[in-house]
Amino acid sequence: MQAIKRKKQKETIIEGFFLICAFVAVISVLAITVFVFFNGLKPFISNSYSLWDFLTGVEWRPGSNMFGIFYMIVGSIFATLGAILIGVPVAIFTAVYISELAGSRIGKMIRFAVELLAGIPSVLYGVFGLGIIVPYVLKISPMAQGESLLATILVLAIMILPTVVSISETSISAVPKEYREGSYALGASKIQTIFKVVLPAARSGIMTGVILGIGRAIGETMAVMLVCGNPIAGIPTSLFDQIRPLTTNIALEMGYASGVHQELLYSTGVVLFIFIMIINLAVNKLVKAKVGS
Amino acid sequence: MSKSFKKVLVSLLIGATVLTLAGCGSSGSTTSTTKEAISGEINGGGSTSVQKIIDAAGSEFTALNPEAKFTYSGTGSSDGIKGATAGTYSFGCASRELKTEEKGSLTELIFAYDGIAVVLNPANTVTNLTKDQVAKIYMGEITNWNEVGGADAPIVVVSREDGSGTRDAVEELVGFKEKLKADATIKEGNGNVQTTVAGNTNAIGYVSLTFVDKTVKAIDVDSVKATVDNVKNKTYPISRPFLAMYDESKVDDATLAFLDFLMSTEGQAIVEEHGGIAV
Amino acid sequence: MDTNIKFNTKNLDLFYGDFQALKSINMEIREKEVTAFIGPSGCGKSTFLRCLNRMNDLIDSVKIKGEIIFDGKDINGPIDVINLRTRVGMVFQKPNPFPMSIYENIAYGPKCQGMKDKNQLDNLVKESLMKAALWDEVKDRLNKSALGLSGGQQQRLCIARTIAMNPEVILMDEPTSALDPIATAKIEDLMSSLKKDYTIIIVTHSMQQAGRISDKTAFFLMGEVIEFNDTPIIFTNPHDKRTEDYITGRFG
Amino acid sequence: MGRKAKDSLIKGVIYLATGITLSVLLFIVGFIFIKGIGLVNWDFLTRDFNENVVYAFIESNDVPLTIDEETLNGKNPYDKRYETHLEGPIYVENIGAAIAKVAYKNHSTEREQFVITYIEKDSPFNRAIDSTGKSITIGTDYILQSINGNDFTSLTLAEVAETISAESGELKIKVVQPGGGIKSNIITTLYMVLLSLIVALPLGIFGAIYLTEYAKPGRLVNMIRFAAECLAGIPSIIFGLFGMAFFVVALKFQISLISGSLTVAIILLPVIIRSTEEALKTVPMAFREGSLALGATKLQTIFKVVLPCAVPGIATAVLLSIGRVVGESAALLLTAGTVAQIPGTLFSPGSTLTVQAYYVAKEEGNIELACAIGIVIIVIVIVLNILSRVTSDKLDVFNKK
Repeated sequence: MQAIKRKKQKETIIEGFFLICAFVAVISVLAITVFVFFNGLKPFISNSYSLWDFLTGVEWRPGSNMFGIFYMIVGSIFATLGAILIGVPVAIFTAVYISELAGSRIGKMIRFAVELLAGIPSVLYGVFGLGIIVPYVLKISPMAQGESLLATILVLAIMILPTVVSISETSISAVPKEYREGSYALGASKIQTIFKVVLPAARSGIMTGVILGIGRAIGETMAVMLVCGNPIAGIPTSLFDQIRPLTTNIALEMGYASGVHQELLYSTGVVLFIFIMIINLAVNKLVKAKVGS
Repeated sequence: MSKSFKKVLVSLLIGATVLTLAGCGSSGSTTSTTKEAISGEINGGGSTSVQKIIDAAGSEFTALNPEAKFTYSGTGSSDGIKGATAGTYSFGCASRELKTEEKGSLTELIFAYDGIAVVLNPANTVTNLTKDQVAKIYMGEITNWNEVGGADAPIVVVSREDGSGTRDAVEELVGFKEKLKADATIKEGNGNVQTTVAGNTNAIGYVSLTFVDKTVKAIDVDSVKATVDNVKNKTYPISRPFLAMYDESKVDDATLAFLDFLMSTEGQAIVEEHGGIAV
Repeated sequence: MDTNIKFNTKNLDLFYGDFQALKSINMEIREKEVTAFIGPSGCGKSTFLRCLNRMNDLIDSVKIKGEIIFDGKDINGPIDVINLRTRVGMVFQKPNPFPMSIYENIAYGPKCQGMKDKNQLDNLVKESLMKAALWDEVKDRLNKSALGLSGGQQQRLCIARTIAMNPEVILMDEPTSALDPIATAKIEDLMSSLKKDYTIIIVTHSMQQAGRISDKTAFFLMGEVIEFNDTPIIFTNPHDKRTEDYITGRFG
Repeated sequence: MGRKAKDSLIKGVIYLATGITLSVLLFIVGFIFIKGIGLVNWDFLTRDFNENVVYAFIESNDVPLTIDEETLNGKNPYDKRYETHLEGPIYVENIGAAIAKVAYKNHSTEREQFVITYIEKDSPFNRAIDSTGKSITIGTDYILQSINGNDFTSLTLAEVAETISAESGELKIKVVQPGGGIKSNIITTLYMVLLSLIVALPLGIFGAIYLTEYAKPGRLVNMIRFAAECLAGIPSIIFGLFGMAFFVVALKFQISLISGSLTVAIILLPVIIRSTEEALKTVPMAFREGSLALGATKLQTIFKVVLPCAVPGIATAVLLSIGRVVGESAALLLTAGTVAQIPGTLFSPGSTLTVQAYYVAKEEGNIELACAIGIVIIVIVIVLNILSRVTSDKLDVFNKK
């Protein structure tokens, strides 16, 4: 009896240990959230700067106490949207090719190439952007300016490719063989099988890939900083306008900002944070809703 | 866990711990000053404009005092000031005067003067601009090169991030304080401004004189050539001091020794050698 | 009963890489009859069944020689495989409904062939479910997920979605081996009622099942057809000794 | 449009998309290799980034030249990327070494310098010490700048040889160890990968085990999963802020290796939890039931059956994490600093390859050097890819397809 009791005890201790490990993720999120929200909301609570001016202002001039980030929010949204519109379809179709159409040897090669693309640090995308994309945009831009929303979209689209491809591909190839056989047996073609059975069945994995892709696009800082122009005002009205996404605003000035200026950079972080929360919630609900019916 | 899986994980752990122990083998960063050998880790940081001079002075200092370790991170003047006050840097550097609220308990010393060159792309035909023209360009009142004797092309204005000392000095001296035009491109650091101007025929930017090389063209301001001599004899209108600063209560002897070396004749020779103007 | 021949196989050989799974199969399968394939596992009965709707194409190391004439054309030749599969439906050993609603599962096949009209689909779904004797059990939860059904219900759903294609032939690869006796009985009654409209070819392990529902039976051994005859003859006085040994359970 | 036409159109789009992904990869890697390959050579990998100036004290004594003039000229340690040979070499007896005059040119500076091309076995250089008496190494391709205070800058090679020969007794020579390499960055990067994996891997794997094996579906599990997902979405610059404020300032770890690796460990958590969970989910329930049915405890089932099956997923997790650490820059910029040195202790700063590439591209505008560093990074990533693929195949014992 004694041995069994001790074994039982050992099990619960280790289960507790596992719980703590899982909980570390929660603790770190809470710590970061509290830290960012606390510092981010301080200026508005002690109303040394009005939240309304902060969220709707279109000029960022710390020197003359003007802190408007509306034009940055618009910039971030346009850049991420553009990157998703270009990057996600290309990524999902590539994932379909790798797991469904490619022979096992070619599939393996492309999978390796995509994992390589995932390994390339975002800084090198920035350097590539600076070296190739910016001069190219310079040529075709009416503003004779390489740094632009278009350059940012292209860099971000390339960057989210590997994330979306590798995660989507894993979940597509995890769809059971029986579904494909069932579909073929009913006289469906290969393409119909892929788009009517396999992709819907792999939806949750693909959706995860898209979430991470969006997260990476909205959160990218270093690569974007080299190609976006970082103007101090101006809502982008054309692809060739410059933008200052929320992330670069933080990275550019966090090192040296102090006092209200630093706190309002934390507030920029809060806005970014809320974006991510919204995206995660929206997509979680989407994934649960589809599977349930 | 199956045997082979456990083996991999265990070997990963052992390998890692051995490496980290080796990592922190050598002594921690204790600072001690015996009469002849100065030792300890000096981690400076701040303005990117001073990087060339400070790095050269640092390597000469460590040559003379092999026990001392010297590093400098170029993160911008205001960061240097913040780091010096918070003590995350042994000493901070700034390429502009300190604002009153930044002074706090910092002791400052000017170790050099530096001209700020207005740089254009070598392909640009313009060779001279008045201070007023530069101000109008940066405020967005002049937008085409043909208004200042150049080709018919839009002017692409490149400026520095808000914490840059160089930007603060230029805005002050040229006279467009806080009136920079909205769609100016902001680049972080002298090098970054330089590559942008080098890469765009219609761009105009400003960098520390110590950074000017063959990739960009420094133009005359108010028809005065941007040279070290013209800055020394004060005819060149845009120049500013290089400040080093530290907090009395937090500074260590090794840093003080380095700053004394910087102000010594040998230190000032290094300043001259790297395009700065000795004090 | 000389109804015309549905499948006429002529010295068919099949190789997985260099292992020969089927050796010179010659067989004529008649229309509107239930033909059963029996034999020990690995004897090639399932492999042969899968040849009839070209499902073996999915395995890349397969090489096939010989002819299978279906409706006057050799299906091993260059034919429209998709069209063949719409006319030769298949039900698998493990029920494999799609992770969709019951309605969508059945409407899937016709939709792939371009049927779009809503009420035409509704009627087809209802009709197929009634033919598969599943309508009463699911008629009020058609948009619930098919994965929620029991094993037997799922298999009947698979039969229903095959019927929805209005095939000429229904292939069944050990359809009841994963089901309990009650569900098995339901499937067997269903098959005898389906016999009126469809040619059924079933692979089974259970000789009682073959005896009960099939008109003709083929005994496979080591990739060859040892004997192919009316079911009563096979089970009462088989000509070949090996068939007799297998039937009386002496080996296999 | 008929089904066949629709199918071939979609198939065309699929091939096009794959083509775009592949051509983008080739274009980026091609750009980096073409721009950077010129700067990559053995020196690039084995030298520190910054030049290291030191005053060497040696006893001058005449050492006869043991090799003939012919081979002496052949000894050419020049760094082909930056140095072109001007004069010499001339053998100087009282220091037992040969010196040549060389023109040095990189993307921003140009200068002439005197380089040691050959050192005799018993040359005093092999017994050089610094001002505190510690012995120091002086090798070929080191640069001589002055002797006993007289500087060489504007002299010809012959004049330099004369000045040195004129001196005797104890010589104080200013020697520069050449820089321009990334040895320190490579080592810092490997430290960062190992340190962050030690922290994040166990936490991530055990966390994922809890989520899939133990946790009953409900609010707690959703909260943990949502937290992990949020972590994945948080931009690394915010991790940098948190790391700076918490590890650097609050815990007084200073801007250092330990602050950087702990910050990155938090970034890795969601990647590891996500991939491991995904892998654990693909392990069929039948395996667990089989093991439990044989009387194994839940723990034995997990470690003996479930985890080995999930190894490919965990290998992906390790792969993605390493890729993320090697690629991380924003978070490390604020926590580990931009100083190009091998961190002496856990608490000294050091810049990883990526931070150095960013600094070089941003601050010096030197795209070629950034690409050269990029090549080294890509090679490391490829090696890591192959390594983890091999380990996952070898350990993929259970679910051989």
